[in-house]
Amino acid sequence: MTLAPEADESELRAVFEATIERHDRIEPRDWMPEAYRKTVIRQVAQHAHSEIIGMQPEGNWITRAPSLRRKAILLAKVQDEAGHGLYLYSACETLGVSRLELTEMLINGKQKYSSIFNYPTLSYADVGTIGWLVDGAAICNQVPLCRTSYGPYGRSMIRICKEESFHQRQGYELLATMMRGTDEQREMVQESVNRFWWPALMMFGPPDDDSPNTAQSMAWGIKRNTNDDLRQRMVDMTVPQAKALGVTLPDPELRWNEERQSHDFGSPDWDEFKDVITGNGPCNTQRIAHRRRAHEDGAWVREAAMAFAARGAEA
Amino acid sequence: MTLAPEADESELRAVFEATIERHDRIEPRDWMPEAYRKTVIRQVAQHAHSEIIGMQPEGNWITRAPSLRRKAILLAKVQDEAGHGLYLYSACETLGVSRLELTEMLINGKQKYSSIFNYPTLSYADVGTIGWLVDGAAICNQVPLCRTSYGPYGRSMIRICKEESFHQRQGYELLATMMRGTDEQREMVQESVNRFWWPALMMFGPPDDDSPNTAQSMAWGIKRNTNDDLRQRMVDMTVPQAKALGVTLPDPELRWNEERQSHDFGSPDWDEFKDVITGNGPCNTQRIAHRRRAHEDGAWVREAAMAFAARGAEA
Amino acid sequence: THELATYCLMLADDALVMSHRLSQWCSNAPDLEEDIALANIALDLLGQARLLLARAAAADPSVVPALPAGSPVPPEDALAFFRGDREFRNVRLVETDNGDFAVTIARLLLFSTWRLALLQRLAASRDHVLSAVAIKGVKEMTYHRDYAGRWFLTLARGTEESRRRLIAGLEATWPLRAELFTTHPVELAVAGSGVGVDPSTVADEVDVLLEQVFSMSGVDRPDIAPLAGVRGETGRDGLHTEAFSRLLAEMQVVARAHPMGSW
Amino acid sequence: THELATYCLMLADDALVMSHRLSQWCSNAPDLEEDIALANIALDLLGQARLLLARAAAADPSVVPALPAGSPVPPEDALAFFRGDREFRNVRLVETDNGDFAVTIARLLLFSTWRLALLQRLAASRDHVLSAVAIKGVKEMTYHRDYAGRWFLTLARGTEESRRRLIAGLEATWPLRAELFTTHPVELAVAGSGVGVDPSTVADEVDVLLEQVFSMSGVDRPDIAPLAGVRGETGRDGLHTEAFSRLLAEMQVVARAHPMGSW
Repeated sequence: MTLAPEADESELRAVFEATIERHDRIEPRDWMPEAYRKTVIRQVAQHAHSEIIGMQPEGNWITRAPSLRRKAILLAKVQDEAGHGLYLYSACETLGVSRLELTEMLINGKQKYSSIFNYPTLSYADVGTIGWLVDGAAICNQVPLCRTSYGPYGRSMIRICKEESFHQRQGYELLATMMRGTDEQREMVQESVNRFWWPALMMFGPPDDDSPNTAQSMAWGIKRNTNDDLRQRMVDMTVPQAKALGVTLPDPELRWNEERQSHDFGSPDWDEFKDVITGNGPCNTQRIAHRRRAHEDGAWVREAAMAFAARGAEA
Repeated sequence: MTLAPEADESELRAVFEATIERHDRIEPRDWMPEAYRKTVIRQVAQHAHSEIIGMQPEGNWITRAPSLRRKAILLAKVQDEAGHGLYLYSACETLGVSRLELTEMLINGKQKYSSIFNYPTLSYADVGTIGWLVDGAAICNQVPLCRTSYGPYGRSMIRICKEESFHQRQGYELLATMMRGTDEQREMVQESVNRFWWPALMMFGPPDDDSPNTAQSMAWGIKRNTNDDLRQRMVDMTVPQAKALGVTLPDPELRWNEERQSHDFGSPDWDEFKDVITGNGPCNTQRIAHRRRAHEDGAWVREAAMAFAARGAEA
Repeated sequence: THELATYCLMLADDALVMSHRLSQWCSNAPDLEEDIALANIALDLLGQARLLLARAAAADPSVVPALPAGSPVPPEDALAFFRGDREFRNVRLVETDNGDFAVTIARLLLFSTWRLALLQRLAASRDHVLSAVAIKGVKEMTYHRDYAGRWFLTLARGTEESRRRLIAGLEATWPLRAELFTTHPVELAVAGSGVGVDPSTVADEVDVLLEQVFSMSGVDRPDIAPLAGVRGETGRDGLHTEAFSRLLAEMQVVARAHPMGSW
Repeated sequence: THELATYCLMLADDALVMSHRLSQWCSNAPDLEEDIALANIALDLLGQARLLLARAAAADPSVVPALPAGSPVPPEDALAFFRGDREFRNVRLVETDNGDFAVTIARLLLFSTWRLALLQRLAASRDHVLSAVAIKGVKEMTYHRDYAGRWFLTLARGTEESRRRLIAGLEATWPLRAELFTTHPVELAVAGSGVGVDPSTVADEVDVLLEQVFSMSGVDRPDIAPLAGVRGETGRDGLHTEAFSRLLAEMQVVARAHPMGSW
C-alpha cells in the first residue's frame, strides 16, 4: 500500500485527475483517493468472487456431462473461471487486500458476487445457456472494462474477455447442437432459456435511475457505460442469435423498434432481483455454504504448505 | 453381573452342569463358569455385530431399488436386521457388557462379525442372493441355536429365525421374479450367485478338523452342530432350490451321492476365507469405517439424549 | 381428471422424496433405535406414496410415462422411476440433502406437522381413495410428528452442542417452509371441488403447533425470508433444487436400465 | 483384435475414472491453484481416455455397446456412457471415493508413478496409435507425478495434522497398490506381441521411485496386505467396489436418458 504524505495531497490529486482525464491507467504505486481505492477493490473483488462462485453452477454438471468432448470443454471452462478469479484476486492484492481477506469477506457476506449465480442449474442445457447468455452479458459488461482506469484490472480484463468470448461461442454451439438433436433436447434448451433470460438481463444491475454508484464510477473511469446502455446492447446482440438457434426469448414485449433501430423489451422483475441480491435467491445460501466448506476443509492443507515453505526458508 | 462367592463354586458348577445336561437354559442370574460367560459373549456379540454390519451391503441398494414394492421390502428387511442387533445386544447386556462397549470392540477390531459381509454388493440381484443364500445359511446356523443353552440368546434366536425365514423367502422370490424377466436380469442373477455361493458356504466356519472352539461350545450346548454338518445341510437344501430357479451353482464337483443320500461338493477356497477373516477382504475396512463414522457422527446426539434424560430425572 | 391426478402426484411425491431422504439414514443413524424409527417413518411414507401414485394413475392414465410395449413395469413404478425432475411435484423442503441429525429432525417436524394437518382435512375428501389414504396416514403422521417433536425438545434441551446444531438445522430448513402453505392452482381447484385441501388453510393451525414445540424447547421462531423460486415457480411447479436431479439419478438408475424388467 | 481392444479399454478406463474422481475436486480444492492443477490433470487423463477408447473401438467394433439405429452417439461416448460396471476394466485404485486432499495426493502419487512407467514402455508399442498416445502421455504423467510428489513431501513435512492425514491417506490407498502390478491374461498376451506392457515388469522401477519419495518425506512404506478380490477377480476383470456403480450412475445419467441425443 502506498502512503502519501498529507502535504502533497492536492498535488497528487491533480496528477490522479489528469491521468483519469487522459483515459490513462492508474497503477498500484500511484497515489489515488481512498474512495477510488475502495471502489476499485469493491468492484474487482465482486468480479473475482463472481468467477469463483460461478464455478459452482456449471461445475454441478461436470461429472454428468453427456459426452466426453463436452466434459472436456466444461471442465476447461470451469478451470478458466478459477484462473480468472486468480488474476482478479491478484489485481485486488495490488491495492493491499489479501486473497484470504477477500475470501473471508465473501463467505461472511460482506462482499457480493453476481446475482446470476444464485440461480440453480437444472439440466445440461443450462451449461450452454450460461455460456451463451451469462457469458454474453458478462462480455457486454466487461469489454468496456478493458479500458477501465485501474491498470491491473484493465489488463486482467483483456485476457479474461478473450476467454469469455471463447466460452460464449462454446455455449452457443452446445445449444445449436442440441437444437439439431431430439425433441426432448429442444425442449431442454427452450426451458433453460426461459429460466435464464431475465436473470441474464438483470446482470447489468438496476435501472440507471436506481443505480446510485454509477455516476461516480463513470467519472473515475472505473465503469464506462450505464447499466441500461449495456442491457440494450445485450438485447440487440442476442435477438438475432436466438432466432438463428430457433429458441423463443420469454418476453412478449420484445420487438424491433424501427425508429430507435433497436429492440424494445419488457422490464425484468426487479422485486425478484432485490430478493436475490438480499440473499433469498434460490441458491445464495447454498453457494456460500459450498465456498465456506471448501475453504474450511482446505485450511489444514494451506497451513501445511505455509509451514513447509517456512521450513524451506529456514534451511 | 452375578458374583458367586468362591466357597460355593464346586456346588454351583454341579448345578450348571446338570442344567446343561438336561438341555435346560442357563439364565442371567445363574452361576456360570467364566469361560462359558466369555464364550457366550463372544458368540452373541459376533452375531449382533453381524446383524449390524449386515445392514450395509443390503442398505447399499435401498436408494436404488428398482420398484417401490422391492424398496419397501428391502427397507423393512434392513430395519429387521437393526432390530435383531438390538435383541442380541440386549442378550449380551444380560452378561454384563454394555452395547457401547460391544460397539467399541467392533470398531476397534477386537470382535468379529460374519465374514460374508466383507463381500461387496454389486447389483440388485445381490439383494435376492443375500436373502436366499446368506439368510439361508444363517437359518441353518441359527435354527439349532434356538435350543442353545443360554436363555436370552435362545429366546432371541426364536424370534430372529422366524424373521430370517421370511427374508429368505423374499430373497428367493426376488430372484425367481428376475429369472422370469429379461435375459439381462437372468444374467445378473447368475452372476450374483456365482459370487455368493462359496462365501455363503464359508459362513459355517472352517472345516471341523480346523475348528478349535467347536468341541467346547458343543459340550456347553452353545453350539448344537458341527460346521461341516451344517454346511452339508445347506448344500442339500439349496440344490433343489437352485434347480427350481434355473441357476447353476458354480461348483463342478457338485453331484448327488446316492449312497450318502446327500450331495458331494467341492471345497471352498479356505485361503480366501482366511484372507477375509484376517481383515483383507474386499470390504472389511470399508464396513468398519462406515460403522465407526456413524458411531462417531452420532455421539453428540447420544450425549444430548443422556443430558436431557438426566435433567428430566433431576426435575 | 388431470387435476386430481396432479394433486395426487403432489401428495405422493412429497411422501416419496421424504421417504428417500429418510431411508438414507439407514445404517447411519446415531443409535440403533433411531435407525429403526427413521426406517419406520420412511416405510410409512413410502406406503402413502404408493397408494397415491396408484390413485394418480387411475385418475388420469395420461400422467403415467410411456414405456416400451409389453413392459411389465406397473404404473406406480413408471411414475416413480421414469419421470424427469421437472415432472415431480414435491415441495423443495423434502429434497435437500439430509445434513446432520438436527437438520433431519427440524425438517421432519415441519413436514410431519404440516402433512398431518393436511391429511386430517383430507380424511373428509369426496374422493374415497384419498379419504382412505388420509385416514390411515393420520395415524402414521401423528407418530412421526411426536417422534420429531420429542427429538426437537431433546436436542434443544440436551447439550450446548445439540442446541447449537438444532437451531442451525431449523434455520437451514426454515426458508423452505413458506412453500408448504402456498396454494397452487391445482390445489385450489381440487379444494374447490371438495376433493383436496388448500394448504393455506392449515397454516395457522400448523403455526400454533410449531409455536408450542418452540416454546417448550426455548427456541425462537426463525425470522428468515422464504427461499425464492425461479420466475415464481417452485417445487409444486416442477422447479427443484440442484440436489434433486442427483437424488433422482440415484433413485432411478436401476429401474431405468431395465425398462422391460420384472422385479 | 479383441485383445488389443480390451487392453485399450483397461488403459482408457483407468484414465477416465481417475479423471472423474479428480474432476470432483473442481470448486472444492484447498486453494485456487489446486483447483486449477487438479482440473488440468483431470483434463489430461480425459484426453488420454478419449484416444484410447477410440482406439479400442477401432481395434474391435464389437466392444462398443449397441445403441438404437441412427443414434449419433460416437463410439467413445458409447463406451464411456453405455457400458455397465462389470464391463469397465479399470483398476479399483482409481474408483474409490476421493477422501480428503491427502488421500487424493497419495492415490495420485501411486497412480501417476505407475502409469508413467507403463507409458514410457508403451511408447515403443508396435501399435502406432498406442505409441503416439503413450509419447504424449509421458509428458503429462511426468507433470502429474511431480505435482503429486511435491504435495506428498509438503504434507509429510508440513504440520503434524498434515503428516497424520498423509500417512492415513497412504495407508487407505496402499491395499489397492498390488492390483496395479498383477498381470491380467490380456496384458500378458499384448505384451507378448509387442503391443502392450506387462505391468509386473514395471513393479521394481515404480517401487524405487516411491521409495525415494517416501524417504525424502520421512514416511515408512506401509506394510498392509492387498485388498482381496472376489473369486480372484479384481478391477481388470470387471469386478469393482461398491462405490463404482454409484460413480457410473452419476457419470452416465444424462447420456443414458438421451440415447439419440446430439451433444
